[in-house]
Amino acid sequence: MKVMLFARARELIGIERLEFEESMTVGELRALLERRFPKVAGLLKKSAIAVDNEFAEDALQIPAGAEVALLPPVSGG
Amino acid sequence: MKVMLFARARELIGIERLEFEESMTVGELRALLERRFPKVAGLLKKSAIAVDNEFAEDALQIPAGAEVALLPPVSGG
Amino acid sequence: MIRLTRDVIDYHALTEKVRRGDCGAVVLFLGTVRDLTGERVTVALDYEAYPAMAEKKMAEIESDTRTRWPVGEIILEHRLGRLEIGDVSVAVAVSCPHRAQAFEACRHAIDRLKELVPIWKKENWADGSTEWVHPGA
Amino acid sequence: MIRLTRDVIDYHALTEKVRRGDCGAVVLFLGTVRDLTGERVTVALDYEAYPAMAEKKMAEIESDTRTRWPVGEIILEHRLGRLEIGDVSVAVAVSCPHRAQAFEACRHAIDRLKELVPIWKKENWADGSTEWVHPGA
Repeated sequence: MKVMLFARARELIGIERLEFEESMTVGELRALLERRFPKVAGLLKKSAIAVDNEFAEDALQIPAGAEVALLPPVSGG
Repeated sequence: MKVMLFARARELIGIERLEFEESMTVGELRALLERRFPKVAGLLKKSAIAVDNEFAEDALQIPAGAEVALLPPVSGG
Repeated sequence: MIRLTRDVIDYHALTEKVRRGDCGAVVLFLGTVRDLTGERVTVALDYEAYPAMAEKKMAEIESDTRTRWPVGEIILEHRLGRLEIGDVSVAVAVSCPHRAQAFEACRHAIDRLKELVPIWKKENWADGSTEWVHPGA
Repeated sequence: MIRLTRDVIDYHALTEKVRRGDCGAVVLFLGTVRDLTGERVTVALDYEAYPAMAEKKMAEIESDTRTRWPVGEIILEHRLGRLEIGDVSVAVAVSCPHRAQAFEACRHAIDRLKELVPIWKKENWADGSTEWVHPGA
């Protein structure tokens, strides 16, 4: 799977897109990102995760090849 | 005083402006109009009376020289 | 700002006039002539006003709306005379710092205009007959 | 109809597109860039989107709004990139038979857009610093 990063999360991590080989749930991905990037842990807790352009719950098993996105609280409009 | 007529009231009475010499209250004017023009009595009961561009209660004594208007229910917009 | 006019309402110009750097929200309402009222087919409307009082009441609505919400700019404009299907009969443009204010202020202004301003419309039905519209009468 | 664009939003064209003979009411909402946020002075905003999902969510909001109100036409358009003070960042234009419907439908659409659509803005403050806006974070 690939994970797209946006806005402050992208700036703090300094990367636009992450790639992971392992299979995992949305909740496991959250935990992995928090461990890997502790400085965004606070923002992560407030962020949504989208899988293939849909908001996803922590229990969802991420399909192989899915496009995942880390969505900090939105501020459009 | 002069009394301006509008919309259906003007069409039914067939006159744009009435003139009265006597001094009277708004309520007395209503009664006078109902007697004089029985075919608009129903519309009159639903209409407002304005004195010098302000909605007026029946108790108001109409000042000499006032501009009075008979306002059927409005439908602008 | 308020205005009665017999010309086409240039709502684009009105909207530009209310835009301000200190207001993040603009709401524009347009009333337009519908082709149907219930089952009956309209071909045109004639709008008539008691002009002096209509302008006074519109100015009071502007002032009342400014008292209730932090309005940057507000413009109410109503057209008079013969209007055809789709024509804009009334426009209310409002700017405020935030969107809830702009929606509420615009809604309030058009609701009060329809309730208080001495303007009347006459339906010109497709069968050739005409009828003044007097709600509740 | 929904659209993301990097160009100036032509809200006049959008409003013309939603006008219909069977709709007596049009409501247009414009979000514009404010010069102040609290006490801080903004000079520009940068808008970024997750485009595929933003378009999907905007299309869902259009469809949800059409389900709830008798919408004639509805257009949601959001601008991306660098915007300066007074620029229009978002426009929502709605036509309905009656005005209460048009106000409610337009308000619903912009409220949902601000809640659900993955778009973010970055403040460019007058002191040269920048800050992504993430409400509640």
